[in-house]
Amino acid sequence: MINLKVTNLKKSFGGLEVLKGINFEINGPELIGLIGPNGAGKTTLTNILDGAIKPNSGTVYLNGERIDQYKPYQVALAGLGRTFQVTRSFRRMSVLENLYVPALAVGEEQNRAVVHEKAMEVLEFLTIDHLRNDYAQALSGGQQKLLELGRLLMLDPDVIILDEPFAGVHPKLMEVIYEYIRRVNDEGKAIVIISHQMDAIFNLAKRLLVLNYGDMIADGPPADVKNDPAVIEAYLGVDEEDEDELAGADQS
Amino acid sequence: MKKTSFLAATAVSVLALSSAVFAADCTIKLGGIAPLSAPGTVVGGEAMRDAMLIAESDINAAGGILGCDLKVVIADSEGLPEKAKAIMEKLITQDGVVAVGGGYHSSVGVAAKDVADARQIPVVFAETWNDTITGDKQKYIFRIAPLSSWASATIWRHALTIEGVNKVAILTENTDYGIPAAKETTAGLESGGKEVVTFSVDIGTQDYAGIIQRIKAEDPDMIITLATGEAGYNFTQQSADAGIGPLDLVFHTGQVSLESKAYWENVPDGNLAFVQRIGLPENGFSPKGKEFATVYKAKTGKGAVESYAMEAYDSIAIIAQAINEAGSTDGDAIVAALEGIEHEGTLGKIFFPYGTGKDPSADGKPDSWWHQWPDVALTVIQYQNEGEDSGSATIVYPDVYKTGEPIINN
Amino acid sequence: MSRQHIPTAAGAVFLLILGLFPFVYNGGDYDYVMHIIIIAFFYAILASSWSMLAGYAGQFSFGHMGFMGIGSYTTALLLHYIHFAPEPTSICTEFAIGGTYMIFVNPIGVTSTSLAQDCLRQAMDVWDGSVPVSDVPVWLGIVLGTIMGGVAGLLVGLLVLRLRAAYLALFTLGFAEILKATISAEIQITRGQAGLETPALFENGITLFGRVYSRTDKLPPYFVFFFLMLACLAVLWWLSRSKFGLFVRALREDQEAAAALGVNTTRYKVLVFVVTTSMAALAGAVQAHYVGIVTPNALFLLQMSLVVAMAVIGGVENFVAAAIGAILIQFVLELLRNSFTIGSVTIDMTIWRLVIFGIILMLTLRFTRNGLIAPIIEYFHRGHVAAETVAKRAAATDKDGVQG
Amino acid sequence: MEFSGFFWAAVFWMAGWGVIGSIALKRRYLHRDLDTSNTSMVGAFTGAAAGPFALIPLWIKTPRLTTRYIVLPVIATVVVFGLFFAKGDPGNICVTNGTFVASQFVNGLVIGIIYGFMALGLTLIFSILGIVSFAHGEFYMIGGMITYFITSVWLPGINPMIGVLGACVATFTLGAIFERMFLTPMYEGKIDRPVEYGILVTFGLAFTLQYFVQATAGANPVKAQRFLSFPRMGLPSSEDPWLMKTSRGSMELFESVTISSPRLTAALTCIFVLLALLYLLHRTWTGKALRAVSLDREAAAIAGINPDRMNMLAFALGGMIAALAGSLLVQAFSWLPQVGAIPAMRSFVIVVLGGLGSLPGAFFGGIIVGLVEAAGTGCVPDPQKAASYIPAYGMIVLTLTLLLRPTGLLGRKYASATHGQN
Repeated sequence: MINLKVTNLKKSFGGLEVLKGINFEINGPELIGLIGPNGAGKTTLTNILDGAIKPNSGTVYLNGERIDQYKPYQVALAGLGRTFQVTRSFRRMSVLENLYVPALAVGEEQNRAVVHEKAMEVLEFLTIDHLRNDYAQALSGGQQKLLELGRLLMLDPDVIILDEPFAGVHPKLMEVIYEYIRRVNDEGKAIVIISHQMDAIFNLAKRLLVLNYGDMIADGPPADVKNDPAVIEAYLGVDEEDEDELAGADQS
Repeated sequence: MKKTSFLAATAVSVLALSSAVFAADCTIKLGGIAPLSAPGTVVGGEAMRDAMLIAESDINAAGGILGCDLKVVIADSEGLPEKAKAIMEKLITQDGVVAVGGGYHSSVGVAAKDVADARQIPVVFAETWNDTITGDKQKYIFRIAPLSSWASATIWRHALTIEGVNKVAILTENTDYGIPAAKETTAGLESGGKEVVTFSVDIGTQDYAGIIQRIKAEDPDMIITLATGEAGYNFTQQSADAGIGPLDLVFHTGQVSLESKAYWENVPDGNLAFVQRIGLPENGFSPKGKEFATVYKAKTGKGAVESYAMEAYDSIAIIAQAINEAGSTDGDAIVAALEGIEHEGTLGKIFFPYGTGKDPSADGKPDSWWHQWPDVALTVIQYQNEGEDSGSATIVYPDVYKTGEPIINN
Repeated sequence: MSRQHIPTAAGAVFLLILGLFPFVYNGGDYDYVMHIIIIAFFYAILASSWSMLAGYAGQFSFGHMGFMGIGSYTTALLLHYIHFAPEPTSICTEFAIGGTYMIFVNPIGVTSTSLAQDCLRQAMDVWDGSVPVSDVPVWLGIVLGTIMGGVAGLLVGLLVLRLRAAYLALFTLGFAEILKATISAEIQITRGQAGLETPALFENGITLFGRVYSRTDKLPPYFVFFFLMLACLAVLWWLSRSKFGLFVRALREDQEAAAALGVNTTRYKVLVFVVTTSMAALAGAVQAHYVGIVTPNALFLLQMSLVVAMAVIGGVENFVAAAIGAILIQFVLELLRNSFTIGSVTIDMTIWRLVIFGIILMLTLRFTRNGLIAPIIEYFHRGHVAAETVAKRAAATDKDGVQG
Repeated sequence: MEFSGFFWAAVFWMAGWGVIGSIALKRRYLHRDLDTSNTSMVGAFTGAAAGPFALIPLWIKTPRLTTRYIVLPVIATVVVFGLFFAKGDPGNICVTNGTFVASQFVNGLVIGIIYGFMALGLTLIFSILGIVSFAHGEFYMIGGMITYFITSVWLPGINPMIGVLGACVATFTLGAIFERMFLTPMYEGKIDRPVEYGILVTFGLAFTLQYFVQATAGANPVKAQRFLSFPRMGLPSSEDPWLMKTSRGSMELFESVTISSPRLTAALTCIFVLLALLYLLHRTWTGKALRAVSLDREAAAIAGINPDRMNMLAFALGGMIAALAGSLLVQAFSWLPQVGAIPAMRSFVIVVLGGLGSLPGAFFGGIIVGLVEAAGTGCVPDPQKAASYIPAYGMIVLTLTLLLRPTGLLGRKYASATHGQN
C-alpha cells in the first residue's frame, strides 16, 4: 500500500520561511494536483521530497521509510520519482539509453533484454518508439517531455511528482500525457501534478492541495477547493494571471 | 577539406623527397647530440651543431672515412634526460650511426651513455662534465670535456686568489651538472675558509627577483653562477639590475656567456664578469685550432670560437680518425683505436691514457679518469671592456695562461 | 557482411597487423619503428582513458599526466629505495622479515663523484658480491604504481565533486603542477630534473616463443604495451557497455536528473576518476621501466596537450576512436619529421608538423565535434539505424505530424 | 636551517583546526538554516587563527558572516602563522632582516601588479564569453616577441613605445580574428558544452601559436634592451642618497628597497593602462555595453547591444592585455616560445583567487599572488628548495580557494563553481 506521509515540514532560506509546517498524506494510488500562486513553496516542497534540499524540521515517510534526510538518488530508489519544470533529458544519449538509466539504477540486476523490451513498450505507449535510436536532443520539446515521463516509468516509483508536465506542450501531445497520467494512475501509482494549467489539473486530479506562502491552505476534492474562500483569496490577492487561471478552470 | 588535401600533398612531397635523396656509394654516419631547443642551452647547441657540421665537411674534403662519405646526423636533446635516451635510440637504430659525438648537458650525457654502451656504440662526449659519465667505467664511453670536479676546482681556486672575498653565494641549477658542481665548489671554498651559501633553481626559471633579494641579503662578496643555459643571462642581468651585478661585486657568470654577441645583448651590464673557458686563448691555439677558428668564424659570423664548439669539432674528428685507424666501423674496433689514439685536435693533442688496457687505479687515479682526456686546459676569463669578445677577453687564471690582471671591484 | 560490422572487421585486421608486425617487419630501422609504436600504445592508453573521463563522464581533467607521473614515480622510487638482502647492512635503515632484510636506502640526491655512495652500495662494496641483493620486482612496482594512481584519483575525485567545467580543469591542472614542482624540488629524494633511473621491464631478458630477448630488445615491451592497451580498451569497453558507462554519460549530461532517476552520481563520478587515473598510472609505471628514466618533465602541460589533442582528433566521446587517434597521430607526427627544402627555403618539419597538428586540432574542434575517427565508426554503426529511423519517422509524420 | 618541531606542530595545529572549523561551521550554519556561502572559509581561517577559542563562540552565536568575519580571521591567520614561523625559526632572514622583508614586499607588490594586470585580460574574457582562455600565455609570449622584433631586429633603436603599440595592435587583431573564426559557433547554441569547447579550442590555439613562433622565430632565446636606463643620481644629494639612489637599471629607495628599471616601467605602464581600461569600462558606451553583457547577456541584447560584437571585443582586448604584459616584461626576461606557460598558469591562479569574472578581484589576486610568491621564495629556509617551489606556491593558493570559497575573493554569485554547467 502506497503511503507518503509529510509531517510538519518546515524550511526557510536565510530567515525567509518558505514552508511553514506542511502536513499531508497520500494513501494509495491517488491523483493529486498541487497548486498555488508563484512563490507559494511548490518547488521547495518538491525539492525537499526529492532530497535535493533538506528540511529544517519535519519528517517525510514513504511507505514507512523515512526519506527526508536521503540524497536524491536514495529517494528515487525508495520509490519517489519526479520530472523537472524544464525538461532535462540526457541530450546526447539515445532515447533508449535515456530509458535504460533509471531501469539499471533501480539496481535489480535485470536482464538487458527484459529492460529493452520494457523500454520499447514504454516508447510505443508514448508514441516515440520510432525515435528510439536518435539522440534525445533531436527530439522536439514535447517529445522530450514524453521521454522524461518514460524514464519515470522505467524507474517504476510508487509516487510520481510531475512538475509542470503541460508547459509548452503541443495540444496533440497533451492527449498523450493525459493518457499517460491516467494509465499510470490506474496501474496503482500515486501521482502529484504541479501545474499552472488549471483546466488540466481540474480535469485530472481527484484531490487538490493548495499552497500559499508556505501554508497548506486547502486540501480536498477540486469542487470543494474551487469554492474555498481562502483559495479564492489567495489567488485574487496575488495577481491577475493566477486569477485567470482559476477562471479558466471554472470554464472547463 | 582544403587543409586535408594540403596535408596529403605535404605528406606525398615529403615521401618523394626522402626517397629522391641520392644514395652515395657508401656513407658512414656519426651522431651529433646538441641541445637545439629550450630548456636546453640553445646557443651552445647551435654552436656545437655548426662545429660538427664543419668537421663533417672538413673530413669529407680530406677524403672521408675509409673512402666513404661522412655524414653527421644532428639530434636535438632539448637538454632533457628522457629525450636523451630517445634520441640516442633513434640515432643508433633509425639512422644507423656507428659512433656519437657532441653532448652539452650533463644530465643528457648521464642518461644517454647507458643506451649507447648497451648497444656497443662508442660515444665521445664533448661538453658533459658530470664525473660519473666516465666514472662508471663503461667500455664505449669517452670524454674530452673536463671533469666537473676539475672545472669546479678552477673556479674555487680562482675565487680563493681574490682578495677581500670572504662570503660566496652560489646559484646552481638543480641538475646532474649543477648540484655536484655546487657541492664541489662549496667544499673547495670552505677548505679555504670562505663562507658559502647555495641557492638552486630549475633550469627553466625566468624570474630570479626573489632569489636575488635573498642573495643580496646574505651580502656576499662574490657570486658564482653554476647554471647552464638562460640562467647565465637572466640571472646576471637581473642581479645587475638589483645592484649586485658584475659591476658591483665579483661575479662569476654562466658558461653561456662565452657566446659574446648574445651575452652583451642580453646582459648590457655584464662587464667585468668572470667566466670559465675551456682551452687556451686563440693565440695559443694549435694550428688545427686556428684553422678551425677561421672557418667557424666565417661560417657563423661570430667574432670568436666558443670552447664547446671546439670540443664538438674534436669529438667528431677524433672518431673519424679512430675509424680510419681501426679500418672498421665496428664498435669494439673503434674503442680499441680510441684507447690508443693520439689526435691532433683543435684543443691540442687528445689521448685517453686509461681504459680497458690500464685501469685508472693503477696510477692511483679515481675511476672518473677512465677514457678521459687529462690535458684539458681550464681558464677563467674576464670581460674587461663592454662588448668584448670572449675569444679576446683577458685570461686571469690560472697563472700559466694568464694574459692580464683581473679587475676586482668592491 | 552487413555494414555495421565493417568497423569491427577493420579493427580486427588492424589488431592482427599490429600483433604480427614485430615478426613480419625486418627493416633496418626495426628498433626505431618498434619504439614509435610502443610510444603510440602508451599514448593510446592515456588518450582512451582520458576520453572516458572527459568524453564520457564530462570531467575535463587536465591532470591526467600528473596521475601518470604518480605511477612512474611510485615504481621508480620503490625500486630505487627498497632492496632485500639475506644479511643486514648495519648502516641502512632495515627491517628483518623472516630471514631477509628489507633495506631502505638513504637518499643521497644528485652526485657526481663515486665517493658519495648510498649506504647499500657501501655495504655491497664490503660484501664484495658475497651477499645477493635483490630488488623489488618490477611487476610489483607497476602494480603499486597503479594502485597509487587510483588512490590519488580517488582523493582528487572526492575533492572535485562540487567543481565543474572551468574550475575542474584549473584544479586538476593545479594538482599536476604542484606534483611537478614537488618532484623537481625534492632533489634529495627524487633527483629532480636529473631523473630517477629505473630497471628495464625485463632486466635479465626474457624468453618468448623459444627465443631469448635481451633487456634492450623491443619485442617484449612491444607486446607488454600492446596487451596493456588491449586490456585497457577491453576494460573501458566493458565499462562503457555496462551500466557504469550509461551512468557516467548520464551524469555528464545532467547530474541532477541522473540523481533523480536513482543514479548515485557521487559514487560514479569518483569511480570514473579512480578507473581512468589508475589506467594513466599503469601506463606511466610501465613506461617508466621501458624508457629507463623518469623525470618531472613528463608532467609538462605540453605532454598533456598532446594527449588531449589525440583524444579530441580521434573523437573524445569514443575511447576506441581516441586510441586509434593516438596511434595514427603518433605515426603521422613521426613521418612528418623529415625536413625538406623548396628552392632556397628549408622547411624544418620537426617544428612545422606541430603547427599543422595544432591547426588540425582547432579545425577538428570547430567543424566536427566528435573528432575525425569517431564519426567514421559512427557512420558504419548507426548507418542502418539512421535509415530505419528516417523511414519510421516519415511514417510517423504521416500519421500524426506531432511536433511539441 | 632546519625547521623546528615546534613549527610543524604549530602548522599541524592550525591546519587541524582549520579543517575542523570549515566543516563544523558549515554544518552548524546548515543546521541552523543560515547562509552558508562563507562558512567554510570563515571556519577554516578562524580555526587556523585561534583554534577552538574563536570557533566555539562562533559556533554558539552563529552571527551573520559579513566581510568583517572574513577579513579579520584571514589577517589573524597570516599574523599567527608569521608568529609561529618566527618562533620556530628565529634565525630566519625574514624574521631578522627588516630591510630584506621590505624589499621582498616591494618586489612582490611590483611583480604582483603586473601579474594582476595580465590576469585581468583572462577574467575579462571569462566575464563576457564564459570561457577560460588557455592561450593567454601565448598572447603574452607573442606580445614580447613582437616587441623584441620591432625594437631590436626590424627597427633597431626605435622608441620602445612603438614596439609595445605594435604588439598590442597585432595581438588585438589576432584575438579578433580567432574569435570570429572559432568562437562564434558557441553563441548560437551549436556547441553542446561551450565551456569545454572554449578551453579545448584555445588550447589548440596555444599549441599552434607556440610552435608557429618557434618555427618562424627559432628556439633561440631573445631579449629586448631595457626601455629606460636611469641616470645616475641620488636624492636628496648624491653624497648622501638615503632617500633614493639610481644607477643604470636599478633604483634604490631608503637604502633598502631596490626596484629594477624594467619592472618599474612595466608596473607603471600597467597601472596607467589599467586606469585607461577603467575609464573605458565605466565612462564610454562601449565599456558600459561590455559590462552590461557580462552582467546579463539577454537583457543587454534587448537593450540594443550586440553581444557578438562585445564577445569579439572582449576576447581581443583580453589577449591584448596579456600581450601588453609580455611586451613590457620582454625587457626583463629572455624570451622563448615556451615562455608563456608559467604566467598563464599564474593567471589561472589569480583569476580563481579573485573570482572568475571579477576585474578588481583579478587585480588584487595578482598582488596577493605576487606577495605569496615573494614570501615563499624569501622565507622558505632551505635555499635549495625555495625557488624550485615557486610554481607551487600559487597552485596551493588556487587549491585552497577552490576548496574553501569557489567563488573566489570577489566573485559574483553567478560565477560560482557551477557556472557553465548548462
